[in-house]
Amino acid sequence: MPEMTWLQRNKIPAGTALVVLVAAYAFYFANPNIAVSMFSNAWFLAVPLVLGAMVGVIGERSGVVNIGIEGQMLVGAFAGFFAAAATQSVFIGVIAGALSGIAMGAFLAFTTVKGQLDQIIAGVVINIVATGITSFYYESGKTIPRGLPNFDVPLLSKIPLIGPVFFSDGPIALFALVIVIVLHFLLFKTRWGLRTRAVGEYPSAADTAGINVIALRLFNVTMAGTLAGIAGAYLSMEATSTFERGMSSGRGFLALAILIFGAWRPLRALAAALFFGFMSASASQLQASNVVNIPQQFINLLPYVLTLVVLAAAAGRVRAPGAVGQPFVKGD
Amino acid sequence: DNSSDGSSAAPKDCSSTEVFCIGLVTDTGSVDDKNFNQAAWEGVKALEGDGVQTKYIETKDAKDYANNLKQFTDQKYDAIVTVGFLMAEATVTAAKSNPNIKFIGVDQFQDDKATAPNVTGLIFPEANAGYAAGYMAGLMTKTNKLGIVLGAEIPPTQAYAKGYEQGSKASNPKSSVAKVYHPAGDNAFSDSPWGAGEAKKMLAQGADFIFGAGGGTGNGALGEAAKTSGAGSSIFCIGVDVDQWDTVPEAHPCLVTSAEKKLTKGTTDLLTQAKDGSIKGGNFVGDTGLAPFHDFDSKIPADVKTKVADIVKQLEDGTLKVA
Amino acid sequence: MVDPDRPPAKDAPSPAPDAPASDAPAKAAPTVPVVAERGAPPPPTGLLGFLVRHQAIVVPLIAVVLAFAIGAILIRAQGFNPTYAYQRLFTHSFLTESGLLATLQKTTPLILVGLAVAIPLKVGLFNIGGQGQLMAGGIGAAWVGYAMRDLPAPLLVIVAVVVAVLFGAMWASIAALLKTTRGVHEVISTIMLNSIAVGIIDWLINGGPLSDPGQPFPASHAVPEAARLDPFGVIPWGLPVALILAVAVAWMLGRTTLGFELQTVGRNKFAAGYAGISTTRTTLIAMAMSGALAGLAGAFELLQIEPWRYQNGIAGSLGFDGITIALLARGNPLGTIPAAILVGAMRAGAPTLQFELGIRPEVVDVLLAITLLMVSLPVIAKWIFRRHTVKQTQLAGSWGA
Amino acid sequence: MTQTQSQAGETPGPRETLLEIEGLSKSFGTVHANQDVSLRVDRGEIVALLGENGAGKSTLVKQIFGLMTPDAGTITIKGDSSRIKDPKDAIRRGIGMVHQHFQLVPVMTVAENMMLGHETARGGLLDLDGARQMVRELSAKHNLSVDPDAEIEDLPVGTQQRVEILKALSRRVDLLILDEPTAVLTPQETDELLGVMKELAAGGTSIVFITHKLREVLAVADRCYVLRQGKVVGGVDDLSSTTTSDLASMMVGRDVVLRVDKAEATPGDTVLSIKGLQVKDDRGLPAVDGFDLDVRAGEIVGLAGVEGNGQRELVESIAGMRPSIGGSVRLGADDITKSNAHDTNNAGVGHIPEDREKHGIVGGWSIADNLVLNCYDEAPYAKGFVRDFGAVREHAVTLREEFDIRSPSVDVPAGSLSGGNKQKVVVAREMSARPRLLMAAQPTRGVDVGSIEFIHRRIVEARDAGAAVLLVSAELDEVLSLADRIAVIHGGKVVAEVAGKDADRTEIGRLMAGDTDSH
Ligand SMILES: Nc1ncnc2c1ncn2[C@@H]1O[C@H](COP(=O)(O)OP(=O)(O)OP(=O)(O)O)[C@@H](O)[C@H]1O
Ligand SMILES: Nc1ncnc2c1ncn2[C@@H]1O[C@H](COP(=O)(O)OP(=O)(O)OP(=O)(O)O)[C@@H](O)[C@H]1O
Ligand SMILES: [Mg+2]
Ligand SMILES: [Mg+2]
Repeated sequence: MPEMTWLQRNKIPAGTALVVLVAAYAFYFANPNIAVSMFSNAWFLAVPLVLGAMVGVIGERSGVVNIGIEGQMLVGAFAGFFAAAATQSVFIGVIAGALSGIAMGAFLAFTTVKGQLDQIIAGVVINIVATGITSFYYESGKTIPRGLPNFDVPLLSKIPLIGPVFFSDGPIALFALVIVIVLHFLLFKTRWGLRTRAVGEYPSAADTAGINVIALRLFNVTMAGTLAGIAGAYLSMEATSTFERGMSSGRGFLALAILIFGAWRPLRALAAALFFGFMSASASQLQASNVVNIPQQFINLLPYVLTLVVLAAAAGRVRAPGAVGQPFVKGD
Repeated sequence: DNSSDGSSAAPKDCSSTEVFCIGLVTDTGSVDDKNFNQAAWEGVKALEGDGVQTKYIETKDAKDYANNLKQFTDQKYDAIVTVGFLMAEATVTAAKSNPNIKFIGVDQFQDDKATAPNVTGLIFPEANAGYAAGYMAGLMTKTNKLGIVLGAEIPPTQAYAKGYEQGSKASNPKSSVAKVYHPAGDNAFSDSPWGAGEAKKMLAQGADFIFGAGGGTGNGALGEAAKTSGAGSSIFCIGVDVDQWDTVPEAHPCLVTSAEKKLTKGTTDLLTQAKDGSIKGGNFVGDTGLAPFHDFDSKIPADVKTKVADIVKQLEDGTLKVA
Repeated sequence: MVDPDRPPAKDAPSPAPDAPASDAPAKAAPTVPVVAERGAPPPPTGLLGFLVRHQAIVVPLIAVVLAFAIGAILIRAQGFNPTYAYQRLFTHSFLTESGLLATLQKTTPLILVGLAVAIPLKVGLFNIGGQGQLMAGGIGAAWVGYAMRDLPAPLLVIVAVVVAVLFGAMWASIAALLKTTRGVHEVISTIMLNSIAVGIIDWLINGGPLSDPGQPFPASHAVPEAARLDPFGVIPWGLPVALILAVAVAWMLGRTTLGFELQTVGRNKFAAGYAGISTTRTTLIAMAMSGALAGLAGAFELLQIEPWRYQNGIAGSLGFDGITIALLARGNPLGTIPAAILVGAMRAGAPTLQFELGIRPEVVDVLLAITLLMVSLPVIAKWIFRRHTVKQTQLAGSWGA
Repeated sequence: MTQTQSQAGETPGPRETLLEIEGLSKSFGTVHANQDVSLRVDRGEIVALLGENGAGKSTLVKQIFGLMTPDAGTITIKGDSSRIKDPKDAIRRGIGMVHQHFQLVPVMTVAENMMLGHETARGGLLDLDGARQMVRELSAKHNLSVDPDAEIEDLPVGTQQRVEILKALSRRVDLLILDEPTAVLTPQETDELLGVMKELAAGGTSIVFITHKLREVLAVADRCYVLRQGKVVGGVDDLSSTTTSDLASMMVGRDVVLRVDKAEATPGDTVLSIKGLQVKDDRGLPAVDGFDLDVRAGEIVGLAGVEGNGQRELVESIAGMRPSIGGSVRLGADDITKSNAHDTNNAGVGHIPEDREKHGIVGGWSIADNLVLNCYDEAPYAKGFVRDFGAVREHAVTLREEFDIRSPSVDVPAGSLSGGNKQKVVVAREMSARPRLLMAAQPTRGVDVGSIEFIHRRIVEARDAGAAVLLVSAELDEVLSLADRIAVIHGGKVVAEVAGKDADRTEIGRLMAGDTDSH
């Protein structure tokens, strides 16, 4: 069988991406101001979804379902904000957010991989605990010094449309963009990626090939927590400069949907999150501009309904990694 | 902080006449929500002191309103404040079976047919506050583009929005208002990142005044405006419900004022009446208006100040009515 | 594992017949449940034996005790007396009339939504959509409850409940249809459908066709007084219904051919296909039943609790609580009953904790999470029963299906 | 202790001892999978491990490969008797293993599977080109061709097995363990593999070879050990004077009739009639393409063919598990072309599926439930929609006895049974319904000689009782010994039909390979 080029293997996604890109630029040249603001809004909303979806990608690719992303994110936002408030350093805040993410990741990893706790239960526990403690220990009236600032990436920020949308945001947004690409590369082109996919797909094959399944899962799930923590830090320190109870607002669950929408692939999940973000941006744009006279409730349903429509139209079952949800027990 | 500030040490029997007990039941929010639950609680606490005992319960499930009220009625509290319109019916029901207790329903309009004599609804003409804010924004905008970021679409947010739109049109017919409601759901008033995103989009599309009206969601919008370059010189924001200079410090760079409904004062006033027995059933219309300009006091042109003050006065005395 | 809902074999298994002309040593191995670890001695007798045989009940009980012990440390860390706190909590929830009523009122929908998650789990489906399905049921009951207000009360109640059940089932069936016809993963579709339900209902009651213009806030019309289901003493109407349904679901899963079909698909869908069991049909049935139960919960929330109308907050977070309940019950329909009572009591007592002790009500959530953790951690059972531990099935295994 | 050891100790010629196992024991619950097992393998030797299903062969070798830890005993490899921690450790010590159940990641390519665990990278990037190159070189060297870029799940099982073997050989191995590698290979593929094994042994690699096919043992092995009920019960140090029946009786502990005794068939009416059937495979490509065949009552028709020529799709389509896109299938007077699996079963079709783990049993259900998997909703196993567990259990107890299913009771999960016993569960279920048509796909794959004898006997009995039997097997010997009539399938259609007794092994082999024109 002749080897296929990247383009041959990815005809449909690449074609879709091209069409979308052309349409986006057509929009841009028709009305640069609106186009940039809407795409920026899309990306602004997509950042936590993408980061959350990456947490899911790493976990599920390693064979561990993570429905605790919501809680991990919330704790990240909480820990980050209050650490920043206490130290008056946003930098320390982000670090604290990331560390709290690691702690939550480690909880998931050790209870499920080592303790063989059911993965969904572990996720639910994380979500309940997160809601509980972030409300319980919440303190009103704390402030942080100005949130993370936006900055322009040299050269890249000058690209029309893409520049202002992706390259003049805050550090976490930029990090999210980079991490998706890096993760895609790591997952499909490196030794870690090959092993991770093997471990999530067919752990006993990985085990017999001399890979330490347990150790790899522990490492991956724990470290993935970092991204959830950073997503939380984005919410409380980059997107806003405040912590609200329950501010993750279901984004962790949406991230889960984005992850599946994106077929467990980082770049596709990015595309899915941008799609969702853009639909939200369109909904509020329609609302604000009053061009259509239908109740806002219906306009606001746009992202949810269209996601279902797109998925139904695209058909074709995407398949979860083969071993997701199942603990690996040696000698079984 | 503890619910029973100053009184938990030696709680006295509320049924006795020597102590006046005030209870507060929050909406499904907390007393430190930087918003109306907090404002009402502060109104209660203002009465603390000799012979007054206060306590609150935070509701976690909307179906617990009646049970939470019962905790207070069982203990024969003298006055009970319930916060938020969702509790209107539970409040009236409790009032009917406890005719000796005074009930104050914040944001609860009392319909003659369905109320009880011992319930007083503390209501606010939010549209007036919105009108004043819109009027001021209309005068000050350079781009003629204004934005409102709202929580869920409910009567108070609708009223703010309507007032704001009318006020801005009145002072500046060329101005236009972009208005967005958060999609309905549990998070509609706590989704600050969404609010920030909307504000960001409006600002990018040329708006220079952002009115954040929807709890945490609105606060997110204020914070975003405060971060935008030009905040305080060409970009401004307006808070809602309470003087958000005190509750949303991160908005200081752009926060010119807040469309205020004077919840704390209204609560305190009504409780004082309840204590001295002069309270009446029906509706009590609380004050609305604009909060102080704080740091912006010196930056706002004098003519703007006078025009706005004039409008606030007209709204107060009823010569100006918001349709 | 052999299904726990199944009755134990009536007679002791007959000893293995001898293999034809085999000189193999007697292979009639003693009959024991399959044990997790190697080299287990024969099952113990006496008290230990009793405990081992009933570990499905013993382990959660011990776990709950452990969880409360951990919770006590947390409460103590907050500067409160845990013994007094627990005492107040449960005295209120079980020993006062209003508290017990509140407990049982909360238990009712929790059982139903717990079942709504547990049934699809048996088929390998993860229903995150209980919330939307419950809301659909609630709004259905609100609509009919008012629109047909002239019907005689008992009939009105029946019609409202039936419509709620149908609405819930319909809402869940959308996810099922998307799955069977278009391959859309139920986790995505149910998450999306939750948000869609919220939006549509908000429109309906917020100035839309079902809204009551007499109310100064978004709400539907209240159902007529006669149709309100007042409790018999402390027993809410819905409770016996929920209990009966839990037993019925357990019976259905364990004893009927339908239950066998559902679980066969959940355990090995390829073998199910080979045996002529349609995955499409079982998916639709399971989701429809699940939605019907959630919808029924919605109907009870509407018909038996003030304000007897649909307004925000009616649904609470019940749909998600259903996941917690189902997991606490380890997917066992009968297990949803104690799980729901525990959660209901804790929730009903939370305001008292705040009122009397000043403990923030979120402590109950944390306590609940610890309980779920303790009940589910396999190590607890292993500590207690060592080599006699019965293996648990993995609920999360359904994720990749 | 055992015959083998005492003799082996005396054999002259100081060959290096590569593997030495002493007093090894391992149990699962009450099952003693290995008890006090001792054995030895020298360098360059091929040692066969024989035993019935469940005798403990796989358990034994899993411990050598570090997949399981022994309860007692030592494993010494090249003088090192420290504990083998995990497969990684085993690999480091020069052990390679081909597992009874494939250990390949189905969604990855051959090259990716080959490099897994010992990847080479260039500048952080996986060196996939290097891996492809390695696959090509290895496959050229051992004459086992595979495409490095094919995805595993798209490959026929025989090819997957080749990948497994190449994977084991891709690392330096001193000891190669092959756990039933030939179960899914065609005779030609088997011969290729046996050739590779001899070559490797000649080059100094030691091989532990597990198989149920005694012919293969005699063909390649130097020595053999026999396990029964977890114990080494014997062995043969010089296989040259041994026959397959000797080995069979050592394994089973009694005489085994390896040849199938059957009377002349007396075919009756046509039961199954297939005309121009067309079926697609999982990827949507035509797999069955204009297939015609009649099977009459009281005869066994063997369908011989190289795996992947549409047999699976044909059987699944007849069974109602896979839709056909053209042609017709009739069962007696009924048209069952469009029937689903349930109706087909009710119409009187019994089906022993090729993949028992995937289709044949539900591991989580008890043996009793599995025995009614396709009739759970019929009387007497259900009254209306309520199941009758008494009847189900009674049925199971009877069948367990009749079909010699070895298990503690009928209430244990079927998943806990050994392969051969799982197969008996399936066979028992399908035969007990007394079907008009019995389709048996690979009915004895991975099954020990004793059980093969048993299953074959039951198939012949079913025939004699008047059933039409369609036997699909990659095992040419099985087809030749059982079938009254043989149809050769190639490219999704029947390319030749011959009477069973006239069949010529080489001729059929040639037809199976698709060589029809030169005839
Ligand atoms: N710009 C983009 N926008 C959206 N999706 C993208 C984009 N680029 C790539 N993708 C998605 O990412 C997927 C994989 O990317 P990539 O081709 O780099 O990995 P790969 O290792 O070559 O994949 P494979 O080997 O499986 O074909 C593509 O199939 C496509 O769906
Ligand atoms: N992980 C396990 N847990 C429990 N029992 C097991 C496990 N693995 C194997 N067994 C049991 O141990 C015994 C030996 O199994 P093993 O797989 O070693 O047999 P085998 O000789 O390889 O049989 P076959 O020829 O069918 O492959 C069987 O009774 C089997 O059921
Ligand atoms: Mg084996
Ligand atoms: Mg095949």
